[in-house]
Amino acid sequence: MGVEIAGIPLKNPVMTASGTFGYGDEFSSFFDLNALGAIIVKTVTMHPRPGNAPPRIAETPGGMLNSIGLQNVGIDLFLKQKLPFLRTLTTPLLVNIAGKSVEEFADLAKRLSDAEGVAGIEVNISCPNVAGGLDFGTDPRLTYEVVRSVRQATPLPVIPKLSPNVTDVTVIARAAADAGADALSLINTIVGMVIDLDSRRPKLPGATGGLSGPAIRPVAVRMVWEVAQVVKTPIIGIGGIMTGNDAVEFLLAGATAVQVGTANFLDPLAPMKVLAGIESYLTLHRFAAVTQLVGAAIPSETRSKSNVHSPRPKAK
Amino acid sequence: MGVEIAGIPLKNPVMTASGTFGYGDEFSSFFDLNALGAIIVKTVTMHPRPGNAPPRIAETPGGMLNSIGLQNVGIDLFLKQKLPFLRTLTTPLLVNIAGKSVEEFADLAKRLSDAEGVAGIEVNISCPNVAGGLDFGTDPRLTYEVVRSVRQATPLPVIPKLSPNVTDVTVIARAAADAGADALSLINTIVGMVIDLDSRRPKLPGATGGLSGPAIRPVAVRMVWEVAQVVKTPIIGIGGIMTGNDAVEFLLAGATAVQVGTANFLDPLAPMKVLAGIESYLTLHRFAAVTQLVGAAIPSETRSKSNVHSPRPKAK
Amino acid sequence: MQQVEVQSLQRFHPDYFLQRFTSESLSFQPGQFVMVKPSGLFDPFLPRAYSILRVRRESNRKGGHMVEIFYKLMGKGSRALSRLKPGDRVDLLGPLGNGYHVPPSLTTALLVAGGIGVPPVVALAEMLARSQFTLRGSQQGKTNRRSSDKGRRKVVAFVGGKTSDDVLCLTDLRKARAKVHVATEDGSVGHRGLVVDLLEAHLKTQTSRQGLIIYACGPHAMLHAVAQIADRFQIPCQVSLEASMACGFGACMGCVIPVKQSVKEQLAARQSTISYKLCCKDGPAFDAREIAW
Amino acid sequence: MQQVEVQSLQRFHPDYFLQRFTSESLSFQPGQFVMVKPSGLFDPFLPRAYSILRVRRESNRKGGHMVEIFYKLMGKGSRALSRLKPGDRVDLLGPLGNGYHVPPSLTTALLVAGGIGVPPVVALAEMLARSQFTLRGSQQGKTNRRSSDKGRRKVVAFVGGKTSDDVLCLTDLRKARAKVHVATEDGSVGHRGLVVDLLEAHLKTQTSRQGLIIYACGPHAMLHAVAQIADRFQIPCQVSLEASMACGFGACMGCVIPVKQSVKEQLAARQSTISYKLCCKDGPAFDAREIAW
Ligand SMILES: Cc1cc2nc3c(=O)[nH]c(=O)nc-3n(C[C@H](O)[C@H](O)[C@H](O)COP(=O)(O)OP(=O)(O)OC[C@H]3O[C@@H](n4cnc5c(N)ncnc54)[C@H](O)[C@@H]3O)c2cc1C
Ligand SMILES: Cc1cc2nc3c(=O)[nH]c(=O)nc-3n(C[C@H](O)[C@H](O)[C@H](O)COP(=O)(O)OP(=O)(O)OC[C@H]3O[C@@H](n4cnc5c(N)ncnc54)[C@H](O)[C@@H]3O)c2cc1C
Ligand SMILES: Cc1cc2nc3c(=O)[nH]c(=O)nc-3n(C[C@H](O)[C@H](O)[C@H](O)COP(=O)(O)O)c2cc1C
Ligand SMILES: Cc1cc2nc3c(=O)[nH]c(=O)nc-3n(C[C@H](O)[C@H](O)[C@H](O)COP(=O)(O)O)c2cc1C
Ligand code: FES
Ligand code: FES
Repeated sequence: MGVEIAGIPLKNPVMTASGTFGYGDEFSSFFDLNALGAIIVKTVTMHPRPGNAPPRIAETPGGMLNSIGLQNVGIDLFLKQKLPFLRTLTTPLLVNIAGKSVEEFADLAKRLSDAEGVAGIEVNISCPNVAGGLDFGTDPRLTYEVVRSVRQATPLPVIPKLSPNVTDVTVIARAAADAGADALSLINTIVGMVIDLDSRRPKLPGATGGLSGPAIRPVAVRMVWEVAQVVKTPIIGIGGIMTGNDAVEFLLAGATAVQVGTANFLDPLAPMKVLAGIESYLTLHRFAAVTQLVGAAIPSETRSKSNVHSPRPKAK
Repeated sequence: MGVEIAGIPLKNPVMTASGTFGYGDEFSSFFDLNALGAIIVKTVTMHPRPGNAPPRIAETPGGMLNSIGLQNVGIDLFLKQKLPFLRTLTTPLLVNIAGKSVEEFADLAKRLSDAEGVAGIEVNISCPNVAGGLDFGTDPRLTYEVVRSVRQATPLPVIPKLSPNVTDVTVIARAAADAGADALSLINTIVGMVIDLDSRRPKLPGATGGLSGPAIRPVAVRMVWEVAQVVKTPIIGIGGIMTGNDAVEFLLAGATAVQVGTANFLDPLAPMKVLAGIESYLTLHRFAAVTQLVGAAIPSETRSKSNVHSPRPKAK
Repeated sequence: MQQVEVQSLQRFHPDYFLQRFTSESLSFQPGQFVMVKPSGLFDPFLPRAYSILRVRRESNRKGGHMVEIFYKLMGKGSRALSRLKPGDRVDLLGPLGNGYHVPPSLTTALLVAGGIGVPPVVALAEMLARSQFTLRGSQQGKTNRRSSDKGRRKVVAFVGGKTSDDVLCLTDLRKARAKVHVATEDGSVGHRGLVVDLLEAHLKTQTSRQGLIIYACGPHAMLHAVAQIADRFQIPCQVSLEASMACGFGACMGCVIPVKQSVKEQLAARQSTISYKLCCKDGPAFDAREIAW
Repeated sequence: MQQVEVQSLQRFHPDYFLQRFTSESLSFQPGQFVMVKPSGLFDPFLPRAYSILRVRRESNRKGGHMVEIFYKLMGKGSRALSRLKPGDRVDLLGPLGNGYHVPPSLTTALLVAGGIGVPPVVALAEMLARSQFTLRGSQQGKTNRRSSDKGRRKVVAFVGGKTSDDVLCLTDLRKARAKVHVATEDGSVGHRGLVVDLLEAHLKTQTSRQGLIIYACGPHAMLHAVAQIADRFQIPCQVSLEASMACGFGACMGCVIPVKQSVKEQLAARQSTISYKLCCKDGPAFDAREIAW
């Protein structure tokens, strides 16, 4: 079940999506975190953020809106309080970062490069729930700039996380790849809204939120498929993965690994069940390695990408 | 329950969405079509189109993908075979058109202006299932050009139907409004994909399809909300409406009327149930008129739009 | 659409289910179908098409009728149905589509069913068993009535499946006075091989083909083979086809079946020579010669 | 998460339901909750939080335990649950969160419940009825034991609702040997008015406040009023709060409750003075003084 992504060898292709797995500690009572392919923690920012006012959650058919607003303890406390536990695991840790400026992204990346136990950096240029959060990820030039500056600031693998709220995701993906991304995570949430019929006001105080869950899966699979055909950079597929079969869909569309997000809320064992489901699929269809699935749905004429990627310097 | 949209007075705000109601005849055995606010027929093109190869339908959580490919009899046969029946109804008929070029859009509009019984034209610049179908609706300049030329070609009300597959729908909406649109329909389907786990190929032969149904409702409501705050043009809300409450959400977000699409497939009586549901909501919450709901969720500071619109020349 | 209730559910080893729904009065042609979905579910989202096996007029505590469908456990839709309990609500729309056409000239119906294709064929056998065989005057001369003066048509059924578990409804067919021939791929019951082989062998023994019509339902490949045999023996053949459906009544245009174009159509179509019919509205029973296999 | 089965469902006029699930052995603190959702449904998509009313150790045919919840029909989630039949499967996660804190110093629990806020308060009354009252040595001196040497705490319950239909579980409370005071807004039973008025009146009659703790659950406005009364009378008060939850165990950060910041926190937070706690993990029972009402 091993895969390599952004030069990081993973036991298996199942990761946890940022913001849906806390800092891992909540889940350690449910299963052995060392069984995961990788852990991605909630976005870390330069300063602590209290997050948005409640309610922050609204249910939608087959999905949910969230407007957490990047609540987090900030990079200082993250390194002091959260990293020590995560470092005890054998599972690679990817730290998801968001900055308010190109420089802040680079500064965050630098701070993490000096820390022990960080295997790579996921660059969140696509959070729809903070003022300006989407700007970087919806403009190819800004995407390029952010990724470039993070790339230059750290020897760690750099994995930009792309926004689905764009006319053409391949343009953004190309910009990120050109800027030196080692892998691409896609997708983040789609901007949506629910209106409360009693108060006749948006359910979420900030009006809109990020849509996640099975409802968005077809959109996410499509974007992975599109991007897989235009860049060689390995892809981490995200969006509505509830079962092993859902994950296999992403692999077939061209993802090398996947992240489980919203499913964690419905069942904290979801990542383990997704992993078991992928294994069953491999057995049932007689595949020797999970890598054989990667991009298998893409016609060979258009399959431009190889899932073997030039290795990057490892985390210290 | 009366509303006026694009200068067309409607008995009520419930229409049928293009491509989900055939040419009306299939539904006439289920209910009295005169009870509808308006009927919108399947997109009509200049020449007959056989449509895409099957399978054309794939199920998704809370929704479906379709890749019909604008199968239709063409404008000649539409006028000859389909219009006569539709003309017998008292319900206004909006004809949805798609052209391959700016000129073809204008030509189609001209042909319809000369026909009797057409109340308005919905301009489909957003079909994701034909080569080039999306181009007009994802580029504000092309949107402007198409809408402008249709506007100049016909005295009928012109209602562009916008695509959700864009970074910023307000940019497209502004372009359409500037070009003289009398109302805006939004949204069309979101591009999505499902991969078959047995064949390991996309379920639909064209790989991608258009996602519709409740899964996309939060995205559609958000786009109506965004557009309602930047243009004065009345909006027709579309996307995942299954019940009266769903329709009310669109009205509160700023739509003056709504269209019922995918719900027709699950229950041919859906439009009637949606209408009854809106009526119940009005009664329960003591509203005298459905127009009182329009945009009620938008804070008054930002409520730039009035739902009373300068009347346009009526259909002959 | 009516909201009906599950009345009963019966499982047949290993993965076949007979499900009954209470319903309003409903009359149907064999080959017609209903769209069915557990009420209120969003995953599966779309209703599924099931051939009407039969409608019973027996009165039960709710009064009225009972619609029966027979299905195989395949994916989400059938699984969701198979988990329902009596009293659970189901959205049901139908009868829909065009069933098998039974012309007055029919004397012997050759039913060919593969696997879960059996329900419409059983429905036809039962209908033929019930209905009297009356010839219209104009056709009387042409028809060579081989069955006795009992006024019934002869029904010969060819039923195939992978194993003995997959040859279904044999009792129903025999009750409907059909002569039943069975084939299984593994030879666990009946002829070892394909059901089309049985059909072909049978046709070779027939001296007259008058009044014979083939009615088939099953996997696409089987139907194609049946159509070729029918063509070879010059026997009318009706096949019941499947397609991915969203609505079942002609609204979505999702369920197209590629058909052969007439010359007139080929001239009219300036852009393409493909032509489609709707499985749900023009079918699901089609004249086999129409299909662009 | 465990997949459990509905064991029984009991409706109380007009819209209240007592539902039992078979479960693995499960021990809980009053105030803790479970996340519950009918298995396999995508609409409602998220599980809902329900206070654990009680866990019965009675053995039934499945053996093991039964978890009971008590809920009001509100929207999608509760409707979906209320439609289940015995044997239907439910995803259940829990017990979750921090329940009410019962310090050894407690002598009299003043329970305040509004409408469907009653389950955790009943659970607490039943727990107090079961448990013996043993004082730790160190606190013995400080505590003024007013109840007799039976080793039980006194429980006084104030239960309010809109009408007599909405004052719930009175029998359960009385069985747990609580003294019960009732208020309804329409006066159809008990005091006409708000339950907080009863609490206030009761407190005015108390000569000593030692060992008294208020435990409250109900609508937000009621809890705020209770907190103000507690503050005025200088009585410790624990409130059980609600928030929109996606996970129930600290992963989504969706269920935040605004809390008052400590001075240290105010200094540390350079950007803002808002501070949140998680309802699911830090609560749902909170010290009322903590909350930024
Ligand atoms: C007119 C008509 C009558 C039918 N009558 C019966 C009947 O009497 N009994 C019965 O068991 N089934 C019948 N079917 C098939 C039925 O509608 C469903 O397709 C079947 O039950 C599988 O659905 P599912 O949700 O369980 O599986 P799904 O999850 O939808 O699919 C399981 C697998 O089957 C494939 N599949 C699904 N639908 C079709 C299709 N229509 N054609 C080909 N492959 C498909 C999928 O691609 C997938 O690989 C009929 C279909 C039609 C169109
Ligand atoms: C820790 C905890 C314990 C709970 N214990 C119980 C219990 O024992 N019994 C019980 O009946 N309910 C309890 N609830 C509430 C329960 O979780 C659901 O919110 C309630 O059943 C309504 O859900 P629904 O799906 O039926 O309605 P929905 O469709 O979700 O909502 C119906 C209406 O209620 C509002 N609403 C939904 N959830 C909340 C919320 N959490 N707070 C405020 N308003 C909300 C919605 O905005 C809507 O107006 C508890 C909640 C929490 C957080
Ligand atoms: C409650 C919640 C919080 C999230 N927080 C973050 C975050 O802090 N940073 C980030 O990059 N993505 C965040 N996401 C997005 C997820 O990581 C993921 O990209 C998205 O939810 C789609 O996957 P899913 O459908 O499996 O949830 C969050 C999603 C949810 C539902
Ligand atoms: C099967 C199908 C066919 C459609 N065909 C058309 C079409 O021909 N022209 C068009 O403008 N929109 C078409 N649409 C889009 C719908 O009109 C509508 O915009 C979309 O489905 C979202 O609404 P819904 O979620 O209520 O279905 C089609 C949608 C479906 C599902
Ligand atoms: S299933 Fe919709 S047209 Fe046939
Ligand atoms: S409900 Fe998810 S953190 Fe509390």
